[in-house]
Amino acid sequence: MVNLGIKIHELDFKNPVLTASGTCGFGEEIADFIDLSLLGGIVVKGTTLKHREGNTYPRMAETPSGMLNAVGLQNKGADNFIFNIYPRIKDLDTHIIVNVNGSTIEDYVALTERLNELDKIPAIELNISCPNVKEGGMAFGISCRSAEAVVKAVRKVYDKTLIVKLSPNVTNIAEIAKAVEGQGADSVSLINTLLGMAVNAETRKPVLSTITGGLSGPAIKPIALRMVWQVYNAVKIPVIGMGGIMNATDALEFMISGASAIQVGTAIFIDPTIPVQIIDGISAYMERHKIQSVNDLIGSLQC
Amino acid sequence: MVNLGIKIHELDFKNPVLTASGTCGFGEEIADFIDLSLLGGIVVKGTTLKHREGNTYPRMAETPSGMLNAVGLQNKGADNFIFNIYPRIKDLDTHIIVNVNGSTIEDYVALTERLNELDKIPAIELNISCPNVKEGGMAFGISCRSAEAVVKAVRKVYDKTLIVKLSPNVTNIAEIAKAVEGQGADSVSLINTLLGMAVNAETRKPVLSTITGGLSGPAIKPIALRMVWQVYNAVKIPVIGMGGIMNATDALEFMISGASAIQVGTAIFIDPTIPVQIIDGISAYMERHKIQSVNDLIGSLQC
Amino acid sequence: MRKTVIDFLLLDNKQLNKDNFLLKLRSPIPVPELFPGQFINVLIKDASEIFLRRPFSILDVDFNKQIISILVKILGRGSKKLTEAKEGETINAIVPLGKSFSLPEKSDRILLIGGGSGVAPMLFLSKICGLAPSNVSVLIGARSISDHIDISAYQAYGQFHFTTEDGTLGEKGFVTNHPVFTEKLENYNKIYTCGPNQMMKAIGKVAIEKGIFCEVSLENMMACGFGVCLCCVEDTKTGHKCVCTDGPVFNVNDLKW
Amino acid sequence: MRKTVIDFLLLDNKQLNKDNFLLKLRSPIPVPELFPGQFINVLIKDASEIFLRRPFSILDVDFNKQIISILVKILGRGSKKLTEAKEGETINAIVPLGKSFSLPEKSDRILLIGGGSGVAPMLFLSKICGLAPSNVSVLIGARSISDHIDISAYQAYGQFHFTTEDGTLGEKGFVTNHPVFTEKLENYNKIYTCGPNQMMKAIGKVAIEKGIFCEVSLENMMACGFGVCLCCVEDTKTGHKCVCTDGPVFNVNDLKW
Ligand SMILES: Cc1cc2nc3c(=O)[nH]c(=O)nc-3n(C[C@H](O)[C@H](O)[C@H](O)COP(=O)(O)OP(=O)(O)OC[C@H]3O[C@@H](n4cnc5c(N)ncnc54)[C@H](O)[C@@H]3O)c2cc1C
Ligand SMILES: Cc1cc2nc3c(=O)[nH]c(=O)nc-3n(C[C@H](O)[C@H](O)[C@H](O)COP(=O)(O)OP(=O)(O)OC[C@H]3O[C@@H](n4cnc5c(N)ncnc54)[C@H](O)[C@@H]3O)c2cc1C
Ligand SMILES: Cc1cc2nc3c(=O)[nH]c(=O)nc-3n(C[C@H](O)[C@H](O)[C@H](O)COP(=O)(O)O)c2cc1C
Ligand SMILES: Cc1cc2nc3c(=O)[nH]c(=O)nc-3n(C[C@H](O)[C@H](O)[C@H](O)COP(=O)(O)O)c2cc1C
Ligand code: FES
Ligand code: FES
Repeated sequence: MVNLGIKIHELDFKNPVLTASGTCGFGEEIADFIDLSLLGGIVVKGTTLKHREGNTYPRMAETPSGMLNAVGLQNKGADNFIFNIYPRIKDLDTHIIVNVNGSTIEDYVALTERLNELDKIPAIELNISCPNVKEGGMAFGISCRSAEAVVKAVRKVYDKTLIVKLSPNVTNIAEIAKAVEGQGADSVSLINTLLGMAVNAETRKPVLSTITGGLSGPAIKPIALRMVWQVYNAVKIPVIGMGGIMNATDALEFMISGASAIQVGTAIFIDPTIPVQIIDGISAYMERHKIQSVNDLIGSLQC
Repeated sequence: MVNLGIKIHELDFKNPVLTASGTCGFGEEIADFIDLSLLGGIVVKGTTLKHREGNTYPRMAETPSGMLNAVGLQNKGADNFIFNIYPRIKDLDTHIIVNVNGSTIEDYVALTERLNELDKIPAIELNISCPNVKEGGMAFGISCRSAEAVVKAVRKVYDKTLIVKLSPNVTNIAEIAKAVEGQGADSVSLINTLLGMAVNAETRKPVLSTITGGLSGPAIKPIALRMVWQVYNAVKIPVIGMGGIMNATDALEFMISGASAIQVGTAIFIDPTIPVQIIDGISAYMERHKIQSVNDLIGSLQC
Repeated sequence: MRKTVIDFLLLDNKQLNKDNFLLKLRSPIPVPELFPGQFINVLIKDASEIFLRRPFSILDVDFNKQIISILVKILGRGSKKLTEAKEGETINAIVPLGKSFSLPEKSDRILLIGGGSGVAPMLFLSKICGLAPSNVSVLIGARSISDHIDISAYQAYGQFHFTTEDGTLGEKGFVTNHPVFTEKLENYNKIYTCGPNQMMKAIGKVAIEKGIFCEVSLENMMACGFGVCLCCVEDTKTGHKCVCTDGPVFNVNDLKW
Repeated sequence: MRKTVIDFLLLDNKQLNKDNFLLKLRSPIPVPELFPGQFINVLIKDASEIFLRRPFSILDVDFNKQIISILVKILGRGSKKLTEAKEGETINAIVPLGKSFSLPEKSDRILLIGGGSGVAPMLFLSKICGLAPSNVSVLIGARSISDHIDISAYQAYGQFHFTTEDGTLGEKGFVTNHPVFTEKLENYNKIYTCGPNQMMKAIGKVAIEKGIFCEVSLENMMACGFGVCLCCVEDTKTGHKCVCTDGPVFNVNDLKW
């Protein structure tokens, strides 16, 4: 039996496979397909302090080996999460991580304070990289200074595991990672979607209501892998990798490049059983290669 | 008959379809497949002052809807171009544009000075965005200050059409475009490849000898489109768009988003007749939509 | 039943006319109870430019033989590729998805209006609604007779009426020009419709005006089909609703039409 | 002739053993003169994870019937997909590509060594070299008898020898363990080889030592196949050379082996 357990900061995960925010709802939506307790963790849909309707339809465009989305953080807000959702999912035998969003630093802090009180939420993922909102979101994640400011403020009020989700839409992602590490982030996760666009040549109109949207799926995997490797080489805190992971081989590539854990996003839309297939595939790979602990894979790239 | 002619600065092109640097050699390599005089222009392989061997094999990795390359500007240098190649291609009935590269500003300037003397080279494309060289290349293209410096120096010695090729590996490509416009660039072309990486999970080694390489092909089209649109809205000089164009519809999407001309790159590897198919496809589209001049398409996005 | 990813066997792929194909998919496991308006989300394999699944309404179900039928109209690359699948191939699909039309009550007199590929759930509904055929009218619109599919297998379940834009079958014009709609609407207390949004909006407007119960099955671009991506929203009177889970069937009164 | 993108008709797709298939492609236009070592670059259509073409050596040509044959060994996704193509399908390929082996002179005694799918150009060369069969030896290596392909169509062109790693056909071991190579190499003044690089390197080393003329056809990852991408380089004594245009055939003396 191989050992799949990994650690992010002080938090033990039964395996390195998590589902990515915005792609698995609150977990419940995919419970028909898989036994959620098999997962290393579930990062729930991006949450804001107040209810958000998100952007106007159309919010989606298919692209070569990927898709653009412009959901814009539609969610029912903190109260709904805390009073309606949390009681239903808190006892799932897997880590529930909340993806925290805000338009201002005060928003991030206020939401974090409320989540800090929930016993069964052992970690938050601070999303400073959403490309689909007019205020906040990615704006915080594309400069060291603003990233530092929001992480610093949130760190003050949060004593559990703080993961910061980075934007790939930057010149130097390693610098941003180092900046948030410097403010006490326990881990960084990357990448969020790349800013992209789709046009309908027949109507000469943008496909998305917001003109631009976030690109995800296999198309972005080479970029995500490169960024994980750059960030792994720049920081000491664990890196959570994602971007186009469709199968165990993809997941292994991320771990070999330096990811301590990985998240499965868009792949869930194609087949919600993929996260469990990946867990099995990593086990099979380790057995084949006689690797005892998945930790031995992390950053094992020979170059 | 529709009118396909466009203008970049003071240079008239018979149509907006060019071949991209590094993907069509010096034109001659694809002359078996197509009548080169049908093309709007040919941007020849990245050239440096001195001969370069380029990077070690392997230099290529296939990725979902795309590929990574790490050629590293292999070329035989300025003398070879001027004395061996130029005489052979100078009388082709299409614009020959040289893609100019250097490790230092002095390199760029010295090469440009030599090209300035060639009658039949009406334009150069200043490549400040090659991700596959250790010195120079992309380093110049990822900050406004260095981009300005190289464009300023080259502008001084070049009096024909100066196109600057931008890197997509930046936080704000519109800013860089504005910076080079400010230094007298006559046009910007974008995007060069996105920095990516491929890993062989079985051997736990990078696929490329250089670990990272440049991502091209349809996978990057949504990002390229978005950048073309952002730059078109930021500068007054004409924009030349590229990145994943595989057919006329893709080309039209770029023109509608603001490109005055487009370049076909990786698609040539799949089928070297694609540039000509695109020219025909644009004509057919214009006839169908009763558009007289291709100029009416440029930036015609309705949002 | 639980939503499940199933590898179906393609039992039969029959071309009905130029653009429409009838696909019969056999499930290796018992098929769930399925109702009109629900759909399956099909993986289009080995297609170089297709990444996401494609949704298709359920046309019919044979519980004993574990067969689900769908009607596929060629619209673009994905539907084209699917119609090229050969018998014996595996078709991977997620089932069951979405909320169905509400089933009529015994006393109802219903008008089912299908346009284009929207006929599938209408035919299914005519078959399982349990009403006397005299209380079920099915109005089907198409561009031309060559776009119409053979509905003889459903003929016994109701009274069928046709329109074509070129007049080659039934009344000339749109479904909203047909006498059952323009003159005899008071014969029905419920309207169910599926087809192009424009057609459904025209129908919905009249239904709202006349106060007739009306359910529509919305067209939409979906990424997941099971409620996780939030891409498929319709802006309803109570905010953004997911067409794939809160719909695709909505009562017109809930929409901002 | 000019390099051309051609839509071939797949006339025949025959499985030779577990992993090897013989594909016959008919050209709608006259096929060019083609020589052993040259290759075609095949578009693998409708495969979701394949973007670039795949190169395959020419096994044989029928100029009258305009047919090019290739031998395809299943290695990964692209080759697998290609072997699944059905007769009557269109196969798009670019042809002719690369430089061929140099043809032997009348007085030559040649040894052709093929490993794995590298047998294709060796069989082609045996057929068209124009030498007396007694002056042509063909040594073919494979893992096991089940990996060997039937070479009877070429038997008349030379003397055939086999090795298998498990000894199930011919000598047990690698081609470099076979007596024609270990003991009788002086019988030949030219060696031609195509197969895994490791095999060719072992052969090349001996050829260089013994001063025997030796040409090898290099394995390589190609993006374009016609000399524009510069991805396929081999680091030769005179610098980086493109395997697709300067090769795939090289004289071992030019390589840094
Ligand atoms: C709930 C639901 C049930 C459906 N039931 C059926 C059915 O029973 N039979 C049937 O033939 N089709 C049905 N459809 C439509 C079907 O899903 C689309 O025709 C199919 O996805 C098109 O895929 P494609 O790859 O062929 O088209 P693409 O190449 O992706 O697109 C071609 C063109 O069609 C448009 N388009 C694509 N999908 C949709 C869509 N879902 N709604 C509106 N426009 C679209 C695109 O914008 C594009 O202009 C249903 C759709 C939904 C949402
Ligand atoms: C000039 C030339 C002639 C060839 N002639 C033949 C032939 O006659 N018959 C034949 O069966 N094959 C031939 N090949 C090899 C053939 O091109 C590959 O087997 C094929 O491209 C593999 O594609 P795939 O999609 O199946 O493999 P992939 O799924 O792309 O790769 C599977 C594995 O094979 C490796 N691989 C892929 N392509 C190559 C390659 N070109 N060289 C070395 N390793 C590779 C990959 O790294 C990977 O590990 C030739 C190659 C070249 C360069
Ligand atoms: C429809 C959709 C919604 C998303 N919503 C969120 C979100 O709310 N918060 C967040 O941090 N990331 C969100 N993401 C980004 C993903 O979590 C992930 O970072 C990205 O999609 C790249 O991974 P992938 O290619 O595996 O999907 C969303 C992605 C998609 C496709
Ligand atoms: C193999 C290869 C070599 C390239 N060489 C150059 C080069 O020498 N100079 C340059 O400016 N761009 C070079 N490029 C970038 C292309 O010109 C183009 O900007 C990029 O590939 C995006 O367009 P595409 O997706 O259509 O290929 C190269 C691209 C490839 C794939
Ligand atoms: S399609 Fe994903 S939520 Fe409806
Ligand atoms: S494969 Fe492109 S140059 Fe050889």
